[in-house]
Amino acid sequence: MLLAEGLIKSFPGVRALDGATLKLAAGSVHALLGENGAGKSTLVKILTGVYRPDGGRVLLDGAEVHFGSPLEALRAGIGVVHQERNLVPEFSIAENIALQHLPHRGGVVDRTRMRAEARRCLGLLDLDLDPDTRVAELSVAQAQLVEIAKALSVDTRVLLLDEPTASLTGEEADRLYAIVRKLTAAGHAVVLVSHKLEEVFAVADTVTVLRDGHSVAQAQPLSGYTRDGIVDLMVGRAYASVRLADRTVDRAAVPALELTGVSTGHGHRDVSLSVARGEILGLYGLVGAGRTELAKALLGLGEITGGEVRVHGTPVRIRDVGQALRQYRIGYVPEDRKGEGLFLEQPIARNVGVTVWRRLARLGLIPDRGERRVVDEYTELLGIRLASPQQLAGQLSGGNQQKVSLAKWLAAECDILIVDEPTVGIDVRTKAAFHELIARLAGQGMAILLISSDLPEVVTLADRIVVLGEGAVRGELANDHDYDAVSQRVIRLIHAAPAAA
Amino acid sequence: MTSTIETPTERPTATAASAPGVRLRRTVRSSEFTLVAIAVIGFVALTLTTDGNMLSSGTLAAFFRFLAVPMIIGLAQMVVLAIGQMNLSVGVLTGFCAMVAAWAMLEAGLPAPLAVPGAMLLGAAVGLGNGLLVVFTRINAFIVTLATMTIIDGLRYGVNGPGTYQDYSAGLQELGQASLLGFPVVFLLACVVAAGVWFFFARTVPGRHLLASGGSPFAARLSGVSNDRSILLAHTLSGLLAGVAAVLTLAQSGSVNASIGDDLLLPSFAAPIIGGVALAGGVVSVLGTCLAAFIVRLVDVTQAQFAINRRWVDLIVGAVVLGVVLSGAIRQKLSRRSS
Amino acid sequence: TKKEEEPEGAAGALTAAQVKVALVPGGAHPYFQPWKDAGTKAKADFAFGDVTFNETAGWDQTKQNDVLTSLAAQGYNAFGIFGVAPESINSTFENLKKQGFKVGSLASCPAGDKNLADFCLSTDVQEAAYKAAKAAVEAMGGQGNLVHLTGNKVDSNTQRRIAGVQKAVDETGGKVKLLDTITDIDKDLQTAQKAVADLLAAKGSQVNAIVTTAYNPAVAAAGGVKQAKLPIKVIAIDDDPTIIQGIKNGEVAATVLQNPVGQAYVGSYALLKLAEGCTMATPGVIIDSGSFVVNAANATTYENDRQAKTDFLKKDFDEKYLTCAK
Amino acid sequence: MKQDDNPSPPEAARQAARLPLWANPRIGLVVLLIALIALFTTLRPAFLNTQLTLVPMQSDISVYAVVGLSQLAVLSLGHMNMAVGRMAAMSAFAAGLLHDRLDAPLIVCLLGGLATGALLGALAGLIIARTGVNSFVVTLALDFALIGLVSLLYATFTDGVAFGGLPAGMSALRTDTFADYCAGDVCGPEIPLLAPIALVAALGVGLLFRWSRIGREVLMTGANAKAALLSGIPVNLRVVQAHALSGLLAGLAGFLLSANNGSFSAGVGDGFLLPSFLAPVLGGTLLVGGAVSVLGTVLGTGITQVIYKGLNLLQFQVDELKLYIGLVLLAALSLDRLRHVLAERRGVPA
Ligand SMILES: Nc1ncnc2c1ncn2[C@@H]1O[C@H](COP(=O)(O)OP(=O)(O)OP(=O)(O)O)[C@@H](O)[C@H]1O
Ligand SMILES: Nc1ncnc2c1ncn2[C@@H]1O[C@H](COP(=O)(O)OP(=O)(O)OP(=O)(O)O)[C@@H](O)[C@H]1O
Ligand SMILES: [Mg+2]
Ligand SMILES: [Mg+2]
Repeated sequence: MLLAEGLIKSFPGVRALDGATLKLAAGSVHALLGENGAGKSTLVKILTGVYRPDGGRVLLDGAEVHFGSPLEALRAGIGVVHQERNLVPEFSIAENIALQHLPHRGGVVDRTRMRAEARRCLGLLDLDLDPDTRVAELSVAQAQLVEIAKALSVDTRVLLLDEPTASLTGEEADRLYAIVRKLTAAGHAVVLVSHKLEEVFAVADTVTVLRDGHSVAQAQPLSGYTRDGIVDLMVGRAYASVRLADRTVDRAAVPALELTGVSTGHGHRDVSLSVARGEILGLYGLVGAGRTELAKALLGLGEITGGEVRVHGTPVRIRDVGQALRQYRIGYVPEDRKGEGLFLEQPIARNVGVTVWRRLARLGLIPDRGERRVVDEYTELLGIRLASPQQLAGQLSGGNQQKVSLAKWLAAECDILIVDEPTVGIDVRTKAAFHELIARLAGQGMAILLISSDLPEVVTLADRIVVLGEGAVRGELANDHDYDAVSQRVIRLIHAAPAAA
Repeated sequence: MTSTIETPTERPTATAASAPGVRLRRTVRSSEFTLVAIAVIGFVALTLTTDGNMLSSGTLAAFFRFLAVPMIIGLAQMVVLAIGQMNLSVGVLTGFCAMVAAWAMLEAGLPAPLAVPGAMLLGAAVGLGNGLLVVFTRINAFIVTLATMTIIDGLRYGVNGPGTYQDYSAGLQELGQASLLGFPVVFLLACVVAAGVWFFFARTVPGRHLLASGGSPFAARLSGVSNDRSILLAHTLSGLLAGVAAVLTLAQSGSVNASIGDDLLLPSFAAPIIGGVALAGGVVSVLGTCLAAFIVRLVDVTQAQFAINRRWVDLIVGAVVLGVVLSGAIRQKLSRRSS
Repeated sequence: TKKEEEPEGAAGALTAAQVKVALVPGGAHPYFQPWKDAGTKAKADFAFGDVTFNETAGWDQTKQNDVLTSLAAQGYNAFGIFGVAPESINSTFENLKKQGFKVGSLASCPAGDKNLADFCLSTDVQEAAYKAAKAAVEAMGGQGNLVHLTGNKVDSNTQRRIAGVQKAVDETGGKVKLLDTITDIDKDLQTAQKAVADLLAAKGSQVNAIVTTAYNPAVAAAGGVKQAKLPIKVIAIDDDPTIIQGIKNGEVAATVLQNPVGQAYVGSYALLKLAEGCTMATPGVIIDSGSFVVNAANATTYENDRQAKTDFLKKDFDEKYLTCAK
Repeated sequence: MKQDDNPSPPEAARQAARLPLWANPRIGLVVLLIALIALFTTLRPAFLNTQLTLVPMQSDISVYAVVGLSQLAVLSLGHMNMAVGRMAAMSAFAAGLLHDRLDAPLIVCLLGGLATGALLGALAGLIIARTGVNSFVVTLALDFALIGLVSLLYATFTDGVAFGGLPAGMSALRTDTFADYCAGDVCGPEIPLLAPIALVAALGVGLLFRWSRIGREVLMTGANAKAALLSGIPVNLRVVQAHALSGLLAGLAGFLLSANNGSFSAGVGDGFLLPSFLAPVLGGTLLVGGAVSVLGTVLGTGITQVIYKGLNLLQFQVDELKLYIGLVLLAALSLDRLRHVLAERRGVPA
């Protein structure tokens, strides 16, 4: 039905697509896979008229098409959910959903029809949201769902989903995939970009794998592959998943970070947990459980209203991130890497160097050489793929961006690290590399508080798991790395009534 | 405009119970509400302290007559702020349109019914020119309009040098002095225009598209909205409103010269900004803008009533705005704490 | 070590044909428009090299300085200047004179009591304001309430005008009360109109006369009073066509004229003489170029008085102010 | 658009080889500057007159470069300072008052003026940091308040509008060039005494944003305030500091202009606002924050002053003058834009 052939697209300094081919058949779910930076999103954007290709052609039902704008792609029946959030925050849900084809009478918006349309689309996803709510008031997951509803609002023959489930819970994702199946049953074609291979295997029929901008597997039936086979294709060589080295944690020592009965201005009550040196504590919870807010409160960005925080046994009162970093050596890798973790418009060197300037500075001035040494050291340590340290951080692919966001804290020589959702939207290989890295850091004696909504990740990495729900600790359990057993217990904790005590 | 225009007809039952309370609280906290309160309190206070002189027909008429232009010029700035840009040329453009219209009536012998739409068209055309420059050069609108402001300033002076035009159209000037239901006609016209601008942003497709472009350009583009078209539209509309302001000036003042518009640049920003319009774009408030113009006018009149040194007035206006800024921040903090 | 100052003014005497006069107002303003023709006439009458009129200073002292040096670079060597900032214009005069140029301060004198230009030929603004206020007092029948509308408060000339009006009011011994002095409304017409409308709204019934000592307030007061149909006497300034028309129509009681023609014409003449080698008898002397009250009675004939004053000024320069070798 | 970053040597070499000369924004400005000078010199040879054109132009460039730097200091944050002119006026007032009442020497007056400017800037910064309200609004309101305050202060402390005298040595700043100072037979170049002051300011600001921690942290705050906060940068303090620097430089500009005009008066700074934006923007500093170009700002000032001077020499009337200034500016900006687009198309970051 849709055929894209030999697509080429260059950005300043990067060739994002280099002869990529995508072939879609009606009635199937087509997985588009690849590592971070392989060019998946770029391909999606070309197909939806956001970018114009430098070379290659796109055929729709055999006829060549050129999309000058997203609207033209839409008119041709191609709908999309982009990887980035693309809603107008000040508009209502209804208006966002209908924005691409506002119902109107003589130029005047027909608000009744608009709301009805929105309700229909929200209904498709079983979403009970008021269409008049402003999008700015929604949680990340809700906004993501609204965006999917928006894509469903147009009668598209081809629907492109670029990592639609990155911020969804399993349940919400299941609802989405139910609809995807309904669509394909009705003869639509769906393209699914995802790093969650379990989902891909559960939903997709065929697969295209991109590597360095070109297709290494073209529209193959997915049933022909194993998980490892796909990963090998993405990575370009036989890929052996690493076993993380065993660590022993000295529990007798004073915990590096300890919270006792902490409550915060954000509604946390009586949170107690502790992380020892060399230990990874997994902090698990559903989206919105309040883990991020807890971490931010620890760093002085939120109010701690009760309880006690101890760092290496000393009670502390942290005012701001600067103090946390310099006085207590606590680092925080935020979940929202584009908004909070990185300076997208600044060179990589500055992104990495920002935390060490104070240490490097002589008479308030920073010697270039010293900075370069630190930057080189950590970009190498983390294997960040970059053209030059002067490249803008925003030009890196997602995974490499996340590494830069982490490098900053390693360079700062923290001994307590809080990592918030480190691998959202990150490909398998990089994810494994990340896991290895985190484990290694812990092995070197760092205390790590790992916030993650990715249960397999928590089970792989953590020594102990604390489950948080609605601002309170639901329970704590030791992790024996047996996924099935541990996940059962975690889920039970989550669905248990809030601890009575 | 921000939240108050939404009048949802029905809501899911789950939220319906708390809706009126929430809405009331939201209304009370909105910046429009604060402005209404300030405007009413200020007006009443001024009436009381001047022994009711404020309510005499002459004073009221003067009050509203000179409110018309600041209102419109505030809106002219607001429409470009809606897309996160600025138009530094609104003031001189108003003067230029006024001078050209006066020239057309006096020296080219055009009748007022032709000169008036001519002035508005001229404004729109110059605005469109600003928009085209912004779109084609991709230079920041602040800088583009800074340059066009200089150009238009030259043109404005070129019409009649430093001389003053007078007696251009008896009909127009009568209109400027006329009253309807106790309100000056120019003010009522300004209100009609304001209502039109409100309708445009609240209800029409291009208006909504324009706001979407302002709120998040990339999202708008992905939804098939042409940001370039929004930019052109916003600047054209801004120019058109400057043209309207020029016509109102011609009508109410009876004489114009090349200095017309010099007093408008700062008020054009003050009104929408005090009125709660975000400089980042995507949010407009017609009511807030008009109320802010009203409040600034109150300050003017207070000054005249009590013969306060103008310099004190500047000081006070500056301090009041800083006060509003601070109180807004405090209000936000309070509301965040209470929720 | 600092280099010795070279002896200045060594430019020596020029012939008339070598003298190029630049008339530089502070910015564009109707008041200065007669300078153009007066300058041209002076050039024809006295046969000097060239005359130019440049109003691009834009009421900004830095820009005016820039304009002046640009003109000097273009070969102009005698300057009749209306300084934008009376408080710092002496520095500009000093700069120009150090380079051997002849400088006359026209239509305004530097603030303070020092004038570093060769001469200052200007309306005595305090005197003019005084005359205007007297005319107002007369128009309102010797008693009542007066309001004064004027320009930029932070301008020493405005301060002088305020003093002039105050003096006239003081002389009435309390019969006339100065109700209000409104400053800073000369920047643009609309501000002036708004201020007048608000004034009339607030105190229209109490005000008997308005004296204006700046252009935009004058136009606005004439129009505003007419629109409000109040029996207020307006004393305007200058003889812009709109104002003379107002006098003829009876909307304006009187206006106080200054003598821009005389300033430019006689000023050019004096500059020429200085360039030809004459010197000022008293360097930096301040000369009143005259001010005239015009009302309905002399609205058609005032030009004669002014011409007479101009002739008289020229004669005074020849006889009193200039010392010429020959 | 980055502040003159020197990539490491091998990369620098590689990039330089790839980079066409015209793609460098600074070179583009230099070329434009030379072209304008050549144009005006051809039209009016008097453009190269040392005493009447070049020396005064250097003084003006000195003043307005500092004005531009003052705005640049907050543009680094993505903020604006609408009160540059009035901060300058307040500084000039403080300097004048010190001289008038305490008979303070030149250097004390200068320091007093700078301190006043810095304090006002810090005040603006503090309000912005505390309330989170847009800098445009805060500084605009501050400007209004200061307009009133300046004239009220002058009315109180002087006979209306200006201080009578100048501290000793200040006139020399206006009138003298280094050519007036000789050691034996060797005299200095025809450069006004103001110029080195502006040069020091420019070098200082350049050093600050390029190499100092504070300056870089200000830039990082401008690039992404949230990320800066989460990287341990004291964001509020940096905002205050950048605004204080802006105020300080405005104060310096006020002082230089007072020296240039010959008095401390209420009118100082009236015409600062527009040039303050023009120079940095012409020089390639964006209004969004995170990157500044000091050299570009100085070049931008040079270009605007050359345009003014050239058009003045051509003796246009008011209306034509304004028309042409606007048009030349638009043309210059568009040319730069064109260069940028071409460079982008060739795949080199411009
Ligand atoms: N606007 C842009 N400017 C410059 N480079 C870009 C731009 N967009 C993408 N790139 C680069 O193009 C390459 C492909 O990016 P793309 O976003 O398509 O990868 P992806 O496969 O979607 O990765 P991810 O899984 O991380 O989303 C990357 O190297 C990226 O840095
Ligand atoms: N149901 C909801 N409705 C509205 N806002 C929500 C909801 N859930 C969470 N939020 C908001 O979304 C943000 C993310 O929640 P928070 O950071 O507290 O949770 P978290 O446990 O860190 O979630 P995550 O799993 O995404 O890290 C917060 O600002 C919170 O106020
Ligand atoms: Mg992607
Ligand atoms: Mg979170």
